Amino acid sequence: MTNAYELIINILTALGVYDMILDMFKPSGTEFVLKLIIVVIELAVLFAFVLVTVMFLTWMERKVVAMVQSRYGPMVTGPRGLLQPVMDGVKLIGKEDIVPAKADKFVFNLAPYLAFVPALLVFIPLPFGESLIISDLRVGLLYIIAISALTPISILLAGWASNNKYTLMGAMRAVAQDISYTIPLALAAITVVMFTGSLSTVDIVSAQSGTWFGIIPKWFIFIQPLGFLLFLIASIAEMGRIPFDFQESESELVAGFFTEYSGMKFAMYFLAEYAHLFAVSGILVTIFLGGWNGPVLPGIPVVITSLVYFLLKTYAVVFFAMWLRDTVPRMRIDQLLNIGWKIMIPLALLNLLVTGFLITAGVI
Amino acid sequence: MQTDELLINMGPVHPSTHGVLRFKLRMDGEIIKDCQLVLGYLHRGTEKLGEMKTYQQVLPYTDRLDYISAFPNNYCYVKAIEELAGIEVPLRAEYIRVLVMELNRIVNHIVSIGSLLMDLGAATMIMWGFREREKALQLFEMLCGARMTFNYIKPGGVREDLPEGFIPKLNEFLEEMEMRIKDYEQLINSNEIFLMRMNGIGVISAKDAINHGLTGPTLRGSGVNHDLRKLEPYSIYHDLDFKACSRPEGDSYARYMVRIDEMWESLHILRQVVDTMPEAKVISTSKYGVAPMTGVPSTVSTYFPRIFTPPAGEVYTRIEAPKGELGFYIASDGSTKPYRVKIRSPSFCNLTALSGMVKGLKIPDLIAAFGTMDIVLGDVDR
Amino acid sequence: MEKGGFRVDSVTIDTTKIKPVRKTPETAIEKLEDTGLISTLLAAREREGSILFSTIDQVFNWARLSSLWPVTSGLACCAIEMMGVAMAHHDIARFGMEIFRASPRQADLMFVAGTVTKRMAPRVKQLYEMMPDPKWVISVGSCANTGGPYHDSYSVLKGVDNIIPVDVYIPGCPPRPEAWLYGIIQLREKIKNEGYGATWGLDK
Amino acid sequence: MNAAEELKKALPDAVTKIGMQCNKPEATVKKEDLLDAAAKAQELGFDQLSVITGVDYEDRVEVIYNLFSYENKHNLVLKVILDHDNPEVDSLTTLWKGADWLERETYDLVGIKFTGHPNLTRILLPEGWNGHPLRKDYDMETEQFVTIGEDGDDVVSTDGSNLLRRK
Repeated sequence: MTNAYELIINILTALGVYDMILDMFKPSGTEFVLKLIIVVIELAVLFAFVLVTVMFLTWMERKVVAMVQSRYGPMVTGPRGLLQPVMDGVKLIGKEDIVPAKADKFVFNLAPYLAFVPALLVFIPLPFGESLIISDLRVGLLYIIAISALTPISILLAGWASNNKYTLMGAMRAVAQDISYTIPLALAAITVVMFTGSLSTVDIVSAQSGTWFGIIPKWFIFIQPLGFLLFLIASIAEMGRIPFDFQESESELVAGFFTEYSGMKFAMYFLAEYAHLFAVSGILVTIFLGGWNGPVLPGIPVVITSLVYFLLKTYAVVFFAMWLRDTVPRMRIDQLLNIGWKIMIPLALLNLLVTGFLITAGVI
Repeated sequence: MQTDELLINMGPVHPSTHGVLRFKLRMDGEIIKDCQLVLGYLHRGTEKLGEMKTYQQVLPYTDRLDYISAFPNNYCYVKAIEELAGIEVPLRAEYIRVLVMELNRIVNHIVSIGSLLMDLGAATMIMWGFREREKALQLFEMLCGARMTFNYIKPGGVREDLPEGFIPKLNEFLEEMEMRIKDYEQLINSNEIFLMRMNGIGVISAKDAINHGLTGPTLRGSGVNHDLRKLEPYSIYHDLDFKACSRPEGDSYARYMVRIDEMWESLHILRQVVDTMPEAKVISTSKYGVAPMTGVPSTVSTYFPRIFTPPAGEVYTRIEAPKGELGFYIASDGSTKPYRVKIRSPSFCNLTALSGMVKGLKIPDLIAAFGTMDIVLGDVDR
Repeated sequence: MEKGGFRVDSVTIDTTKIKPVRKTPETAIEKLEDTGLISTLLAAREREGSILFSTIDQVFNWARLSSLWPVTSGLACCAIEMMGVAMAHHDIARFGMEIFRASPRQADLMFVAGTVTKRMAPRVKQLYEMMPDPKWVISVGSCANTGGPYHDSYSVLKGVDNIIPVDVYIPGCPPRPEAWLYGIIQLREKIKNEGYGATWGLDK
Repeated sequence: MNAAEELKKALPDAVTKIGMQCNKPEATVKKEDLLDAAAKAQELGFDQLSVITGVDYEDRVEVIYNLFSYENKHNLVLKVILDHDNPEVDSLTTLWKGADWLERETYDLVGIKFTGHPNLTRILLPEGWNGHPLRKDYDMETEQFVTIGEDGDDVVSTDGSNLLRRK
């Protein structure tokens, strides 16, 4: 078993229905239809998972903020306010969809989709657990970094098409920020690739299985602490969260690049933002925190335990991001770029050099 | 590289203009080339209304000038009338006045620092601050039944004596506040990002600050150690032990730190006031007052005439309000209504310097510098 | 209804009390009416705009009342109490309302919190017009309701309902946070009983 | 010797009258000599211009400047008496930058023109507002409305039909 497709087939086989279904398609030579159906199911499950996760994340965000600020957070709608995100979603569906008179209408309507689709695509090579992966791409890490880099295009389109000065400034900031932080992000990730020799996310996770001395798990965070730190900072900048939330920066640019969006299109950005948050946290877990690795529990299928470990770790990272948001102020855009270009990139390069040297010398 | 100038209208409805101020910015990319302030979106004509109402009727309007710290407004107006009419104020009333004003100073600085941090993107401080503010407001509520617009200090004294159980509750608050200010300092003071945002932003030299007519913490942040409570001690301030806080740097961080220091000083003052408060009546019975009704303890508020006529004349009185120097000019023609009421509001005068301070900085700096000016639009536009 | 329009409260009609006059049905229409379908439909239409939408209405109304995002627009003294309501002690986040949107495009509710001066009035109106439907307005404090203490002033608008429709008025100067919460609950009640047609302007 | 007397001694021609404003020394200055008197006062150490007040006395208009010396902790009040129908006086913006807005405000609300002011426009009320509200003869009956013009600036008119919902 390497991916979710095979997992589904294995489950069907175990249930004894796979051959039956296959027989239905085989005579007419249309096995590809079956293949297609399974892939569609996979993607539907992924989509549903992302939607539910995003909803849960918005609720969690509000609860975490409330906790830090000694408040309750949403309480009235549903038990402990759990239905709040659903209500927000339904409400946003029912809102009037405003397109500003002077906006570039086609681009304005297109941009939210361009933001949302990459946020979903990032999940494709993300290993949620043992064999719980849509597709184990051989260039998985590269793919993730490339797809993440698509987001600024959507932001730029949105900022430009809205024909509003605040949105334009927000978009410009977002692009500058994304460009300068994708580099340290990639450089930090490369050090890990140097160990594994593979860009595949599955390989990276399996390289982290096992322990040293039976206690310390063989996670890359312990071999690459500096790389981890750089990746963490860069990924928070990529997510666009406080202290790096310049694309939005409410107190300066009203609502940043999506100031003019209302209703469902605004919801798209909302979804994309939280999907991105979850995806980036997942990638961080995959690369540095051992992915779905964890102690094997007897009697429970690895598929389930690994999923639980993965989600636990990811939510821990997500919680960290939310916690950070509540404690620190926002930086200034030029300070951010300064740190990106003058500190993060040289450090990442140095880290790369030292790691390469050590590997060649055979120290680690 | 030469680029086109960008004109940006910030406000009147903008999350970080603390109300309805409007900035007209001429930008070169992200750099502010020219910052013009447009005021008056909250101009309610208080001064004209002052001419149309009797002396006592004007009092509630003063609450609504600087609505975050209304007690000093009350007090300054009342002090002007008292100076004009020569009304003697009982000592206990003065103690209560100072007590509520210093409490209000703490509240004001909490709100000021909180909204500054909120503008910088850290919403936690304001939430914490409002938690303590709520406790102070409960004290105010005990005192006069109002949370923000008190109308409590009146000519000749204060409206009511301290209610039962006020002092113990106040002591509790003071103790908690001490802990909380330490919390705030821990949360903010040494935060690297906060320092990056504040240090060296919006610098104004001492000479410029005086020339611009800056007052209050905004002036003291520039190293000018002038505090009207020290320079022209009014009420009972000459009996109290406190120091005027100042910082030499003149940047946003200095102004912020002055506010934190002042909160400590206010706590110190409050302790002294509580310890040394004399027992006496709280409203004047001289000249304009009427002797208390029989059977009523002398500490209970007595009747003070609703309508009275101070002698003709002019007076200008000023006090150190939390935001700076608050002044009331009253011209009386001997009738029941003031002939002219002029308000010298600290926010208005402090704001004069802003556009010079932010030239060449960026929008986020404008917000940081503006946040440390601590203005309230009700006070600016009146 | 005049152009620009103001909202009419939806009328609640108890359908059980509507009884058609008993008369032997003759024509097809009369026979249909005899079944009570038409009168129920008419009543529902009166109440909800259309019977088809009544269930959807309830879902949407529930969603709308549960997630009222206010626009960040404080005008004067009441704005400080607005902050007070939003902060830890009173915490309107419990109603899912802590998401203060700075952009009116993403807001559902406007608190007119404070004195509306002549100079500010067109901006308040513009802000209201920028908000997407369905939208609600709560007028807070004496100044926004009627001009309040500043009624005599030369530069103050005598009530914000002169320029935009208001759903709930909260009296006070400024209203206590408890009064705000009560006003918010009143608005929630109002939204609960709103019909599809009423909020979307289909009944015109 | 208080500050007003000192000023009188320094500029005997400019100061026409000295007295007290409650407990603050007050010097009434000829309006032509205000700038000199103020400069002299600044020389004497009065470094803070606290407030500028304009008062309409129906037969005359008075402008009152409250000065304060941080160094000596002295107060000084300067007063000029102006013509009621055409009040005009020199601007003090060259001496105190803080005078800028205070003078604009006085112009806006009382209608006193400050010659030499770099940007004497209305500050609290929108440009184009009819009348100066703190004058005793201000027309309180006519309602004036504001609408948004081009570039977000205000346009004043007495017709509120495109602002108000119903008449």
